[in-house]
Amino acid sequence: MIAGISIYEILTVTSIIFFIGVYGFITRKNLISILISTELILNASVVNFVVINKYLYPTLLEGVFFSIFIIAVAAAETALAVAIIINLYRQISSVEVKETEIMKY
Amino acid sequence: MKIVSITKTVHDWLFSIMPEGAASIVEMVLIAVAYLAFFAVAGLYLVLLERRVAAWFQLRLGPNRVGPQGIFQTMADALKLVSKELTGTIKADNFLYNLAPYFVIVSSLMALAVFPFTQEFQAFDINIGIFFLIAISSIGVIGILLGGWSSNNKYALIGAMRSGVQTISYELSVGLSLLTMVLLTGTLQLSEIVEVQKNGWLIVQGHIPAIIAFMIYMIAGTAETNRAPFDLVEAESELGAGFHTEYSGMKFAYFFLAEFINMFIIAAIATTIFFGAWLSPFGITDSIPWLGVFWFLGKTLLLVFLMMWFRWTFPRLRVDQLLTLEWKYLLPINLVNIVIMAILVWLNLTIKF
Amino acid sequence: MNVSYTIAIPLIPLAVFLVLGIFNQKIKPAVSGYIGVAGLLTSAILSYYTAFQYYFIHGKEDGVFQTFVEKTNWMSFTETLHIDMGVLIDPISVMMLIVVSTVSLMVHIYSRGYMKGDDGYTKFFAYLSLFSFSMFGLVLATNLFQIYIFWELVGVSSFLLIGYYYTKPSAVAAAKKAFIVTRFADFGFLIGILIIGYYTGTYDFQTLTNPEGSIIANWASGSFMGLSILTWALILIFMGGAGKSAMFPLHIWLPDAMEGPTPVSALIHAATMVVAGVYLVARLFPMYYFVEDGFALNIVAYVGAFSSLFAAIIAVTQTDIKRVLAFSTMSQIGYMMLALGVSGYEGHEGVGYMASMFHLFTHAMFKALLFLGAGSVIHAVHSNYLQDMGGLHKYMKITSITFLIAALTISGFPFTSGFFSKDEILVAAFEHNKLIYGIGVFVAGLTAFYMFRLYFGIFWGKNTKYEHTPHESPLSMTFPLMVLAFLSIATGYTHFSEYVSPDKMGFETHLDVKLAIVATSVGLIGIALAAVFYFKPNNLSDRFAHAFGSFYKWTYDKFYFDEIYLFVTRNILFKGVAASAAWFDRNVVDASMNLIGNSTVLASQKIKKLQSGRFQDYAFAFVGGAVVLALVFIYLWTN
Amino acid sequence: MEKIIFYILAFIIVAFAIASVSSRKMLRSVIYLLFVLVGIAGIYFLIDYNFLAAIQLTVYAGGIIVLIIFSVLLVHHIEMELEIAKPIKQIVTALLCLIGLGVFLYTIYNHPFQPVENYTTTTVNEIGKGLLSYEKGGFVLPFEVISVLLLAAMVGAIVIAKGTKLFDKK
Repeated sequence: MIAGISIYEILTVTSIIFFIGVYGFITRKNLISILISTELILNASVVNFVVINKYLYPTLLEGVFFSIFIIAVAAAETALAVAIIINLYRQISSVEVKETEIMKY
Repeated sequence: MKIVSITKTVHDWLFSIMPEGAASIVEMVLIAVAYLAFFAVAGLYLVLLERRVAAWFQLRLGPNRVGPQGIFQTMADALKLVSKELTGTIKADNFLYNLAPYFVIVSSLMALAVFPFTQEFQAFDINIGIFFLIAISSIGVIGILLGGWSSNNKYALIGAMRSGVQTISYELSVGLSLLTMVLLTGTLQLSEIVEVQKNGWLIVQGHIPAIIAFMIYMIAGTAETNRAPFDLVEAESELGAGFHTEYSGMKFAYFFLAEFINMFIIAAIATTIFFGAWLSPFGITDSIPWLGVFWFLGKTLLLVFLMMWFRWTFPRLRVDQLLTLEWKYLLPINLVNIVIMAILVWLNLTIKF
Repeated sequence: MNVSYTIAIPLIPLAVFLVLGIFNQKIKPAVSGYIGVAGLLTSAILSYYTAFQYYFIHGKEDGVFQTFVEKTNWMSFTETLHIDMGVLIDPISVMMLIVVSTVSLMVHIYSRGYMKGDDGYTKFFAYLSLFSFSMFGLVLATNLFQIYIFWELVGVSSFLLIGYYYTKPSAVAAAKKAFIVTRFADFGFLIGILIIGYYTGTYDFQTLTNPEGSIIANWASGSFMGLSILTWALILIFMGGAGKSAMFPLHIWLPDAMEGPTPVSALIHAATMVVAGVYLVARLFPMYYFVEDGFALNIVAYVGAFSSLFAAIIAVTQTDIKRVLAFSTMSQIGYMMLALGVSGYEGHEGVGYMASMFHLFTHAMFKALLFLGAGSVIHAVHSNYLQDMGGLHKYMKITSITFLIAALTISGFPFTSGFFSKDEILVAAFEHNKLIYGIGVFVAGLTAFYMFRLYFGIFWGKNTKYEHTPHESPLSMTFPLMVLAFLSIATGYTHFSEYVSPDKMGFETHLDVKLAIVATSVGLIGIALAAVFYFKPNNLSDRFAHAFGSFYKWTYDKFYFDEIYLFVTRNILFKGVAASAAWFDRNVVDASMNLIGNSTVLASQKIKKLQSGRFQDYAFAFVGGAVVLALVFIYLWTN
Repeated sequence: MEKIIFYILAFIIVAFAIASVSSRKMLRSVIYLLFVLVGIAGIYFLIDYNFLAAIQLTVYAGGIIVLIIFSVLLVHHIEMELEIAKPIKQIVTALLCLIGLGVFLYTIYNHPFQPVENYTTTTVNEIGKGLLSYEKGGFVLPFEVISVLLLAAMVGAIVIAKGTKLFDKK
């Protein structure tokens, strides 16, 4: 609970981050940048979990657990994504999205 | 009660002469200045200490001309570094290049803030103290990686990569060995950990597993500060000066100071967790609380000396040996050790006075 | 009497099968032989123990043999209709346990010598164990569904063993033939089971075969084409039994099944599996007897009698010794069916039932002996054909003598077991149906004739020159021969009727001297004829064959039954029905499917440009769609 | 006081988030992301979830960011500039995101949240007990599932990153 700050302000901030992430996800052309945008989206949702838990149901801890799980999943996801990116770089010497469309055929 | 009362007096005095907001800001600034000052002075004198110890190990004198016993030597060096031109490289990413040293310094400073130098003499007694320390210490490596990459120099880049690998690997051991001790305390808060140690320092309470954890901690801690025998990051014979090859003047000094402060931090954590922080042995000076500072610094410097001793004793490892040591030896031992410690605590086999 | 331990009798061979099957490549052949024999030995000892306990100690209460059941519910459909798994111990199942375990044990021991040096030695023992497991399970089944499961398992193991030499095309064809024909018969069996389940609401043998029970009392409920539904069901079940037991129209697989290794023929196609049909009818005997005054039972009798005669005639002309034995088996099983068909239910009336079981029991011993003896001969000569043999008596004394004992037994020579069991069958037939009796006596004579034709042809007759001098088989092969020869004679002296009877009370039997003399003299005439034709080398038999001309040819070619089946399947089923169905399938069904498929492909080619492969485009579309949907819903909710 | 800190943090977060998705230098964009994450950790500190804040710092700042920096170090050269999408696409996407943001904010501000006044501090003890409790409301099963997931991800990452060398050895 932050003195003088209502839940609306925090949710506004997280919504903004979320859409910045979406914007980055769609417009960026590089796999690593897309990964970064994904992290932004994830973080926005994590903060929502935590804030709603704190402001509305302070006696429960579900929001905290969920954010811990999300962070863990994000870590796993990043590790895998980085592994894939590095492997991809070995194969085609590039991490640009436009080089990775072969699978569509 | 002298130091304690000083902090309290200052606090009361500040809040009495100005409005609350301004007072707290001023207080923050004061504390920051104090810690910065400590940072600078401690860093400089640790450098001096290192040089004297090295000389001692090598049977020579070391700096002894500037001031009595050379105590102004490093001050003079610092002055010289400040006055030097800040060179850079063309085609470097200047923003990141300039940002890198601050990462290192800020993370060291944040870590310093949580130590209980003596009773109630602690800037930030957070309830997850140890975890906070681990979290903060994992940020410093970003500065090194950034510095290495943005210098646009391949030796620097290799040094940075090595540093990244090494720090990430050894962070695990540091964290796990501290976790082993947390099993004994049942709390993460540093002040409470010190409280628990009034029944005996944790290294005594936990006896065998605690000693194993301490040994692992010291090895991993040395590696985390990138000091010999784990100084692959700046292995002079291979990489020039490693990740800070391209830095000059004060920015170089930041890295340099941060390295020594990091060493101090590692030693201070060990003091806090294993050796009872400011507690005197057998409580001989309990009646004079401000002597806690003396005990804390004394123990810490002893451990710092131990790390310097490492440096001048062991030869440097190869990268693969470094990783083998961590992943094939320290980590498994550590995991087993945690289980042993858990059993020990569960069966109440700890030693308490 | 606690019978739960009998569950181990089938489970031990199963364990052996799993061990040998899983570690097929890891186990040394010698070891696998020992494992197989040891497993079967354990089962056999348990079987004998069970038999001893049942017949002599705990089985009888108030003069009636009790039925002991140990079962667990496996699948429930309704309150009453559920499928159990368990063991059922009553006189015939215990008798079958003895038969199966004895013959199987002998065959296991025999196989250790016979299969020596074969590549698939371990595999062979694994299959044998699988078969033993299935057969024990079949024998101990508590309900129709359980018996059906093991029935099919037996079929599978038979298939595997017939096709054991799978590199030989004829063996593969024979395996497939056996499987398909019996499967076809089992189709009838399954329908029969389902009818029974539907109309009686139970599969349980005890409920079904209780003569005072509601099922037998109310058999008349519902009728179809002039017969009651239960009769149809029983006829269909008999169809399954006839398929497994190679009765007349479904017999064509059995001669070909001789492509399997000889021990397999002895075990499966002579002693155990092929009598499963008899066992099935005997198991449901009260139903057969009481439902519609035994209409289904008459079918059993006539099918049995005809098969018996038919097979005996064919057997006379065959030259492959294993085929002779195969047709002989068919003939003898027909005999058992015949005996069941003429049986009554109560007291001495049930002599046919008893005789059938008795003959099953003795036949298993001597037919296994005949097959194993034939295997021993084949082992020595490396040929199946009578013309390659002759004069073997001086090389293989033990085989010759045991074979002679078996031949005498099957011919009903006095004081052998075959004499007693056959006599009981003829007694039962004489009391009920003179026509069948006549067929029985004639078949007895024929049996004696072709058996001694075989015996003289192999061991006496012409002195054939052999490339390698034949020699007696090793002890592992002759030992089972001797044991079985002993049993062939000894089993005749059991007081069988006191233990096995349809009403489970037991009764006294006495030798009917008049009928015995008739049967024996017919048999002796057959033997004498065979001696005249075949004991010394001469051309009498060829002249006779010539005299019969086309009839001989017909018989030699088994009355062209295989060809008839082939004609029916190939010309009528394949060309007539299947070809037109295939045309319809290709040109109407497939074509419409192709049309749908092709139009989909065409459409997809048009719209696949949307599939850019750039996931960011998809994300864009997704977010855009979500936002638009959200706007729409907000608009809807706020108004 | 806290209000001011929150606004500063919010400003940092939003500004660096925008910088992160618009910077044309790879590593800078990662560093901006780091600042966003640290800012979010700051928010956690503010609402007194210290443990979460430390997790955020350890896992995100110390783990994920370092990993990403590592991959950048491996696949990216300092002189490279990132390609960006066509301006028309940027504008359309930006518009779309603004509309989406409008929808979000509209929904949020129309929902009557009922905050509960509280100043409780969540201790590590409570979190640990909740995570490992197998009673009603306990989270031990998801906890186990997550650990299995992490193991699987670790193995998968190693196998993928090791590449073809694993299979080249005959």
